[in-house]
Amino acid sequence: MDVILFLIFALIAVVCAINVVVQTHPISSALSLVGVMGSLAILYLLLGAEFIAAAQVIVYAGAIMVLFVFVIMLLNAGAETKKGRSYLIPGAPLLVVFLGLTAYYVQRLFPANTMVTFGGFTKGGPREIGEALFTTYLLPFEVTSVLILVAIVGAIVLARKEIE
Amino acid sequence: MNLLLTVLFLPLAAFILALAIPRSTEERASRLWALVSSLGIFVASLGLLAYFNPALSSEQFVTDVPWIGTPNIHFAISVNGVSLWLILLSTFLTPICVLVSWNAIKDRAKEFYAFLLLLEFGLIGVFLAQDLFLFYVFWEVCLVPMYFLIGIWGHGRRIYAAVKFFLFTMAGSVLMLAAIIFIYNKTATFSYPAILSMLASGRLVFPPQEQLILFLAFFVAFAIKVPLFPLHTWLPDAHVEAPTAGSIMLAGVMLKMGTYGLFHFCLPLFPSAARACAPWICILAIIGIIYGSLVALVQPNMKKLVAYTSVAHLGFVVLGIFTFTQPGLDGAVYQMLNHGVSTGALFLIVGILYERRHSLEISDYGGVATVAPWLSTAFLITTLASIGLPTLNNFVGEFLVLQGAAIANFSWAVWASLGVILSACYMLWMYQRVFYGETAHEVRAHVPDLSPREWAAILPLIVMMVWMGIYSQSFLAPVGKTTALVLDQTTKNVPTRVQLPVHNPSAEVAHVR
Amino acid sequence: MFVSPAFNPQDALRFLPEIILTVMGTALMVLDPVLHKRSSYAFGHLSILSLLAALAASVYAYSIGGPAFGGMLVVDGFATFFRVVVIGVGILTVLPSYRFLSQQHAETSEFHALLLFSVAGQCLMAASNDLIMVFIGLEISSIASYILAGYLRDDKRCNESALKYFLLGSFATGFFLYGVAIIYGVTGSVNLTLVRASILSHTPQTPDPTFIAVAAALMFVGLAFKVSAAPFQIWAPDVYQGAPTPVSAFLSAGPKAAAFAIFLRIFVVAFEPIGSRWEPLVWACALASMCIGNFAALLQTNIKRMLAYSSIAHAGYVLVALTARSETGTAAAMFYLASYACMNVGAFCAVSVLTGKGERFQSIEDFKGLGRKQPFAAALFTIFLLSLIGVPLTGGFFGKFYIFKAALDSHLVWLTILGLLNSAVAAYYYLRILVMMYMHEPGEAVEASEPLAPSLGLALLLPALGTLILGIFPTWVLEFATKSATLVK
Amino acid sequence: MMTAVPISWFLTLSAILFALGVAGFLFRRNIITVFMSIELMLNAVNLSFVTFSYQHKEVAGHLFTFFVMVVAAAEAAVGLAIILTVFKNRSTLNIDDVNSMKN
Amino acid sequence: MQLWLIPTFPLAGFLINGIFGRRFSKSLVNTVAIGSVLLSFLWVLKTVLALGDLNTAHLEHYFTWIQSGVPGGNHYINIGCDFAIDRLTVVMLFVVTGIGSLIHIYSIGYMAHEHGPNFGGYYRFFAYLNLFMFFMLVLVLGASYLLLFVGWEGVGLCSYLLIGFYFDKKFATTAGNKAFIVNRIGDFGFSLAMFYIFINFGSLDFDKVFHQAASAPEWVLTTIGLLLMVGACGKSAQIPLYIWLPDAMAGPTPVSALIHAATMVTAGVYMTARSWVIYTHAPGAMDVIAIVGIATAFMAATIGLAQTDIKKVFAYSTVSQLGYMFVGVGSGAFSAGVYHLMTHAFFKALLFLGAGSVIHALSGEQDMRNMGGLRKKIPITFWTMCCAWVAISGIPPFSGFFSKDAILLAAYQHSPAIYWIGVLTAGLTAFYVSRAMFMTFFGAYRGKAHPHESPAVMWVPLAILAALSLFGGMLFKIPEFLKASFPAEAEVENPMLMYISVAAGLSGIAIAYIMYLAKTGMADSLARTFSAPYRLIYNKYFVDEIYDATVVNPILGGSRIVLWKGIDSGVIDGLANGIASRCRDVGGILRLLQSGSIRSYASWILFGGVVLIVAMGLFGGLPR
Repeated sequence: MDVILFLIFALIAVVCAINVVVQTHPISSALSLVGVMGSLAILYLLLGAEFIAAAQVIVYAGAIMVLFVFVIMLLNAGAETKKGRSYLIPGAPLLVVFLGLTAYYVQRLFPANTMVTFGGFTKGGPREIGEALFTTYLLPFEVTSVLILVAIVGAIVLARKEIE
Repeated sequence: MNLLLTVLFLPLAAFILALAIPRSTEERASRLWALVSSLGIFVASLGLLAYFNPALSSEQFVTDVPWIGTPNIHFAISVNGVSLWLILLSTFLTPICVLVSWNAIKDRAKEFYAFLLLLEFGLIGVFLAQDLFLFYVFWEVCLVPMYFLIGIWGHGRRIYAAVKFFLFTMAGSVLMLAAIIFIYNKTATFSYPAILSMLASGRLVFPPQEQLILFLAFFVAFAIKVPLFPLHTWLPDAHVEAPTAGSIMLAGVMLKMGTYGLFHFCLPLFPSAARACAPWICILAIIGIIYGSLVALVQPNMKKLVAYTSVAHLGFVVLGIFTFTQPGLDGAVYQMLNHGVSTGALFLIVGILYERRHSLEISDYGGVATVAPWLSTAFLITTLASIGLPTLNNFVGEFLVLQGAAIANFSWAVWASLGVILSACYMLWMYQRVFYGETAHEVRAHVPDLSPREWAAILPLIVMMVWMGIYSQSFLAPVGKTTALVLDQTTKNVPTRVQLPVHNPSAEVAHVR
Repeated sequence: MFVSPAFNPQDALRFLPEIILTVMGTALMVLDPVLHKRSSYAFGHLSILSLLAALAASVYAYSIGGPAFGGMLVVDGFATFFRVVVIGVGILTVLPSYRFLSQQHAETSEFHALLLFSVAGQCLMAASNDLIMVFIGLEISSIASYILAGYLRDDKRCNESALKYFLLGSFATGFFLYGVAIIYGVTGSVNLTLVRASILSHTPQTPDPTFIAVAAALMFVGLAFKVSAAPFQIWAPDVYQGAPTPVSAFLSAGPKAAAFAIFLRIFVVAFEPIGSRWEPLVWACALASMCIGNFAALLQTNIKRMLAYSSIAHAGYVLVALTARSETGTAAAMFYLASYACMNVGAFCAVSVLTGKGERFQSIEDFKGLGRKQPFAAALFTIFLLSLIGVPLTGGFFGKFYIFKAALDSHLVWLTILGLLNSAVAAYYYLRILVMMYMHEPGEAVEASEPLAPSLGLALLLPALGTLILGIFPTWVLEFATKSATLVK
Repeated sequence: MMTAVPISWFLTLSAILFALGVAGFLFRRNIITVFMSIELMLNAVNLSFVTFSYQHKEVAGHLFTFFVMVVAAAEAAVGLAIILTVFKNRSTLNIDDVNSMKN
Repeated sequence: MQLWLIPTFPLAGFLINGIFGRRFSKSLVNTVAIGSVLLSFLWVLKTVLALGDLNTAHLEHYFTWIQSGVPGGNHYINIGCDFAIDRLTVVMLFVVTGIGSLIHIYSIGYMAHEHGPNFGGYYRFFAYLNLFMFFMLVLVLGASYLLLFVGWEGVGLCSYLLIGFYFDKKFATTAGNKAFIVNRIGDFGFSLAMFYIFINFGSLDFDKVFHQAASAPEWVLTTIGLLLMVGACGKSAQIPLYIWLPDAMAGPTPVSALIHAATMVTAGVYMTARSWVIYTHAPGAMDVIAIVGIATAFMAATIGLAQTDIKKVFAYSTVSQLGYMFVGVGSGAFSAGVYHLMTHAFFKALLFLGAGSVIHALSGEQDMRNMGGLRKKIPITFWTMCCAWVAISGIPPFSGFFSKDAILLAAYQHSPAIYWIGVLTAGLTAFYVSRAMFMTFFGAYRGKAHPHESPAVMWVPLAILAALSLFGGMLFKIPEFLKASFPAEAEVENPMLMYISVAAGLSGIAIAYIMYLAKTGMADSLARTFSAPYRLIYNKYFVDEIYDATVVNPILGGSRIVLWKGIDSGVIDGLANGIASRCRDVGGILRLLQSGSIRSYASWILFGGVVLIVAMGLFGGLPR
């Protein structure tokens, strides 16, 4: 059951991710990315990360991707033109090596006896997360606000109208 | 008030004050200040001479102030019988440099004289430093003012020459820095006397291979500075392009940084490596003597010619040092001083000629003796000193060096003596072409005889040439003590023997008891 | 007030510099509508004041040092050292930006606010002992830096610089994060002390060092990117060239110092047990950085670009200290970064003397005759350049000396020799600037240059003094660095 | 335990997604798509974090994921603003056109 | 005894004239110059008279000149400024100061018209002459090899200065250079000899060296002797280093007389005689000296046969006569060598001064083909020169006869071959001197200038020298005087040998008479008949050309093309610049990484990352 669930959504995620890469039109990529994120949210649930799954859908697939789509629309970005050189030749072999290595390490270091079952971990709910956030992770949490502030200021500075 | 510190820091103070001279009064005020202050420094350094005890071989006026805690660096300075003279040489030549630049330097005079004083500071520091780190500091400090002196006030290809000068020296000195650090890591001190006493007591031993590498690191830095064949090519360029004062200081004192380093550091620190390498170094020195002379022979440019003669003369110094004999070392030291005086004078007069005729090409001259007899006479005396005529200074040095070489290996003396023949060839040939012959119109029109200021610059040098040539005792007495000490160290500090295989000097090192 | 078990009031005091900077940054923007009409310099003054306050707070925090927020932060000598350095860099960035911003007619309040935030992020990095804090601090600093790099939004080069910095920075951060994830996966912790303990433990759970090594490699990508070490240096020339000059100054020193701080913490604390694995790698990166930086700089004509390459090379020198894997090495890296901050920021400030409106004059040729027209600026620039070359009596020399001493201590003979030879190569391109300034007649740029503004003069003088003090009387700083090099493990 | 999924599968998926993100960065020319590829990489990392969190049976990984999301959001805001300014100045979104500074 | 005063007088003269001479009148210059030399002559006289028989050397120490090391230590060098006087020195002192004084006086007349293109030629000339006297006296008085070397080099310097006296003339300065440099080559040997002496004997003082020399191994002494001989060859113009002396005639004639005939060039002989202890224990070296001497004597004499420049004839004659002296010392007849040294000083100085008088009379003409018949026009010169003529030709009882005979006698004992060549040379000598006399003073006048007799200041010294040439040999029996100084020489009387050499001289004169006075066309037709040998000797065996082609030009060209342009600029600088430009090339390649494209940058980052992962993960680190 879990295996089937995993396989389905993993497949969706991978296919969508491939689509992100192969589509020439940014809007298609954006929508595929949303697909990836959605599938990941399901997998998060499988891993017992309820809160993160929700945040994934709301923050990531929702807010952030909307922003992307919005900008794509705003700039009226079309399909990209095929000019300049392709980085397939240096990039692809490197990627294959990278992937191969990572997969090899994963297989070697995480033997099949560690299994994930749905419900095997249940502490990923909002309550536990919240508790952690306001105790152990208080400082990062507070500091994150600065990060957001910076982002806001930055967006304002950069997107402001021309200087008179 | 510590006399040594005074001598060392007076130039720095003078440098700072020179910088403070207001721009409006620039030229006159700054050159006057430079003259007054450099004369003052000279007088102060004479005090050093007065209070120096020539009967002692040890370092004198020892001043040791902790400078940096970790690593343990001290501001340790002192004087020995050799550095004493080199300091005096620096302080003696600086006022002369000021005098010779009097009218030649109009542009940015303030900076010029300031750099000259800074250079003096660095040079004195190099000869005084008794802390390896401090030595390196002064070593590099000298580089900067000279770089500017060449680069700003030099002639046509000055920039190339200045950069070449800087990079050649830098490339060598970084190796020395590495070696210094290595020694520190081994001994936990930069104090040179402390290291020497460790060596003497056997608490510190450089194993053969290590000693050889360290020696080479020091040696390359010094050899570039000397400059020893085949690392000499920066020198002709630097000399040709440098302003007169720069050439005088460069040839007169800066080159001695290298030979002093060889003498004062390389020998006592790495005696067995030095001895093992000595034959090769002597061969290089002899090649330098002959090679420098031969190349000087065919130079069409006066300064370049004199520069190549420096290669040859410094070859004698290096040869003398690596003979490991008392006369050789004495002669080498004496030759350092001689070269400072006589080559300084050569550059001075070439500079005077340049100031008049605006050319350094030998072919642009001819018949100067007719219009400027005293100038010619002065140059003749200098020339004769430079080719080692007895009764003038170089003879004494060359004699001792060659005698030392002959003791060490007679064939060295044979080959090196060839340089003495060649020196006559190139110097007299140049003298003939510049001063003799029909007087060209341009020369007649533009080359007056010496002015009183120029006399003031050149007369002390000539007096020194004669004095040093006739009564060498007044100079050699303190030198002998120090050289004897160094010689002693090179025989005593040899717990392990470095042996070089005959065929390949850099290959493996055998350890032989 | 909500009191968590991980919090006590003293933690807040240890966190004071960041608080001050954040609050003041926010205040600047709040004050913008009020102050903007009167004097745009007011923001500069304010930001300097807040930086000074933060400086004081850092010193104070050191006096009550210790871990804070449950080990998230560690306020020790090391952290304080880097806090002081990055705040110092901040001050030295504010000074030249007075004139720069008015010259370019740019807004001042946001600039200073972003600068303060960025410095706050760097302070956080310096003090953090937990990969979460490292990450967040890094991001605060980076995001603010991205914006600062593109601050002149109408300037094409500026945009490009910001875009490159941003995209590549995020890309590299991705690798870093992946590394963090793996660390978390194999050790179950992101606290550096715990990571180290886990690696050192001898239980069945002891992670496979190979996997730690892979994580270290991935994190190395992100960190090396930030410190612009080879082979991840490639963004630096473009970004430094395009960014506004004071920002270039800031980027080349502040984030770099902070990134090195965490670099050191991570590699010397957490990954120290597998040091023999990463040492050759850092060795190679150090050498590559020195070589790439120095050799590529030889041919540059744009001075900012050249300084960028030089900063790559200097990152290489610091990596040499890291390679030494010793406390001396750490101290040497600290000292070097302090003197590097002085001389490099100073050099960029000197560049901004000349660039003019729209940053027109950036060529090395433009410095022709500066020594004649602006002797003071040229003299100070000379000090920076000599320090960058590594001439004694400057901080640069002593730093280099100390680094190579540490390297030789650890028997890195070849690295030392190659590094020193590299510094001889480097002398060439620094000398070229000296040649231009002193050995040529003034050109168009110098003739057009304005007299030195007092703030800019100060911006040159302070780092020059710093460079000289570090070169002549390094004892105090050195002793502090040596004392602080013992990191919490 | 037929239904259980080996943890390495999740990690492999994460690696694949990360690699695809990198591939997107390398092979796409549109700046926005490139940016999205970065988001893909972050997502991949997040999956790893959550997976490891499961393995360790604790929430630290979740927290990290949470912060990554926040950062991603902030980056998105700033990044898109930067892209906007680039577009305003150059009227192009082709990443290869943004190469006025080189060598 | 204040020996130091002897050289100091001329030195003072040099300094006074050299520094202030420009403002002096000519008479003041004369007073200073000649006064100083005369004072020194008088002081020599006083000293000699005061010192008595001088069977042992009288030594004076003034100050330490060079000192290295500690007394008794290894390689302790202590060179004092010591003067010593013994009988040999006395002879030299008298020759130097006596003839020096005469020539100084003569120069007043000869240089009277000197104003020339050069600044203050007059006072400069006298200053140089005085300086020469100083160095020559140091050479003679010095009590160690090094001090001798001081004078040795110093006289070389003065020779250089005086040869190049007319320094606007290129040939003159070139000749000066040549003299100095060739002398330097000789000094090369001399200095090596000194080093070798020091190594073996630990000192350079004559007394110490000679004290030990007798017990030294022969090969050491032979080496030293040969090296010293190289020095002597340079100074005394022996094969192969004689080439400078003929060129040295570019100087004013009094210089030729003083330096290049009477005093300086004989320094080699003096030095060899001084080192007799070494040589007597190194017979091999002696043989070499004798052979070199006789070869030089003969070769120079043949060259002298064909020269037309009057001074050149006498110059080659000098070379030849110096060869004789070498034969003398090389045969172990040191006193004979010194004897000939003295008589040669008389008659050769006279010949030169006479030639100078001729040249003076003809306003500078030196080519004998433009002379002739001058015996009527300048009779005093003619008659005084006749005295030298008979002296050099070895006609008894004039001075040359005694010394030459003594040498030939010794040579015969040493090796009859040398004797026979010596006799032949004597004939040649008589021939070419006669030839010069006939061409100059007999026949019809062939020149254009109007000859006039020289003033009294010139002919009075001529007359004195003439007297010395005639009777000096009889008056000053040097071998007797020096008997104590040198090892006992076998007293051999062989009248036959004497007759042969006298006959050779007479026949030389006779042949010259036939060829140049009786049958005037004969010389030319002989030259045509034997054109190849004639050209060979006329062109001095092409020795200068050979040296140029084999030594000078290869060195110059090699230095310029191979060393300077090749090694210095090409290899070393090329290497340095090559490294620099390779660095720049590397920089250029590295720059290419910076394509400006974000995606390429990302590729590099990926590349770096993958390499790192591979390296760290797979291999556990790079090899150290």
